[in-house]
Amino acid sequence: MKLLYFAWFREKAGVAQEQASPPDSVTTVALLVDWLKSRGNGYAEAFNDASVIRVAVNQEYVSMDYPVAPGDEVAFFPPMTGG
Amino acid sequence: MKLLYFAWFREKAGVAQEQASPPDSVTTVALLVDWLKSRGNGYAEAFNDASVIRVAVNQEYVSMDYPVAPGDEVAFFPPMTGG
Amino acid sequence: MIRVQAEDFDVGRELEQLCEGNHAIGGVCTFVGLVRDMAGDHSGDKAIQAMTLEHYPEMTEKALIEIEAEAQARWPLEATLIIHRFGRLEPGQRIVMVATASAHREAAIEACHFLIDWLKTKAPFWKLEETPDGGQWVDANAADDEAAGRWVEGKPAKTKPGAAE
Amino acid sequence: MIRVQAEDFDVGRELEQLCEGNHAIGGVCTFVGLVRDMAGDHSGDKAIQAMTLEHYPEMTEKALIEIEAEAQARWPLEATLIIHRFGRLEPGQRIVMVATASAHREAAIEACHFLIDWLKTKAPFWKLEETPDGGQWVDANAADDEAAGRWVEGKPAKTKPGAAE
Repeated sequence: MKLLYFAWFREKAGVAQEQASPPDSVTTVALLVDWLKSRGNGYAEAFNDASVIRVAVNQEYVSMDYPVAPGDEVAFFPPMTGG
Repeated sequence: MKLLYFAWFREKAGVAQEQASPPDSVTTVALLVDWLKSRGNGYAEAFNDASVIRVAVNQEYVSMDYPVAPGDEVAFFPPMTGG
Repeated sequence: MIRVQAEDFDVGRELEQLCEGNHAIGGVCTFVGLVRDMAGDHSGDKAIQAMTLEHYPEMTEKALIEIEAEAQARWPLEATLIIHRFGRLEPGQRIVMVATASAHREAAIEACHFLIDWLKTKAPFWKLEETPDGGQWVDANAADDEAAGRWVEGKPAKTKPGAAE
Repeated sequence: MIRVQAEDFDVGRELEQLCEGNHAIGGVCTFVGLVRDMAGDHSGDKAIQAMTLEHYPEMTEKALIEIEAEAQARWPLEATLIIHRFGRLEPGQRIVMVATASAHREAAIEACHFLIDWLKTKAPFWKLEETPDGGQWVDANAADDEAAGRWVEGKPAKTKPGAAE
């Protein structure tokens, strides 16, 4: 699974992108967030406030209960500020 | 009194501008319109439909009961279609 | 700023000049009106070859200054521009440009919308269309009156009805 | 048409190209967003020296195409354009341009308003402002959510609340 981080998610996690192999039990975005938080340090901080976590799976904006699977591209970022 | 005509008022009246000396009893735009209609021909036709008469006195858009006096510039035109 | 002229204008250059050096501007909204090759909104799409805009020069400038002042009184604008052409214009040519610059996009967009709506019914211009059947004066239409009327009463809109399907 | 680029663009030339040869267009509405030298809407006017726009390239193009398609589905538009820049920009520089062309001005203005409102909350861009206190990520604000939300429910607005004093 390819993970991407943007804006202050990138700064807090300390990485722009990485390959990850979460356990098979991680089947949704929400479970993936829990697993990443369990890594501690910057991840725990990045995912601390659930209200500002936004996520895209394979470049589509999705909600926290969206399924994830090996091979997916999952991106985390704060609320968008385009325009 | 200087009278101006625009758009199809000009075409129907057959004149773009003219000097006129209405009688002293002509003290409002509405009375001026009645006096002009009484000239007949193109004027009667131009002022036939009261709902589409618009008027400006001294370059200010005014209503039919607005006063007029010698020396005024009075312009007649259909509803404006700017923009 | 207002301008009434026969000549065409360069939209990009006008916008540059409007905003130049003012870094308090966060958004600029512009509306440009063009001559269409079909007549009116309700006339069964008759082709037009050209349009001649007649106006009342001594009044036009006054009217545009008043309309611009009204927009500036209602919205927090950094800069405004109205350019209105007169004379003979062919399909595709520019008739009018309004532009509004503000710190905030809502103010810019609403004020731009207001300006073009008010120009339609309050600026002393009249349009003669050249059609295959001869010259036809464009009638004022009820939709334009209604559009202008929206801005007459009430307070500046903070929200507006959604537009979705 | 949509474009995502680091380079600046020429508003006048873009509008020319958008409308060229299409004489069914009666009005073009354009919104251009610029970098302001003051931060945010509610942060006490802290000076900013520059802004860096980060985005998610693989997603940005998809998102803009979807937003543009939504506008075209809702309004009768002859042409649309979205240009969004990324990278480091200084006060006064252009960030974004949206333009909508239609036979009728209402459709053009509403669709332009819609596009810029939706870009604010649905295009994957993030802004880092350089201030005297260091870099600060621009927070999404409630007003932008509300503005975008107006377009989510209901039918296309035929009228809108007046804005007058």
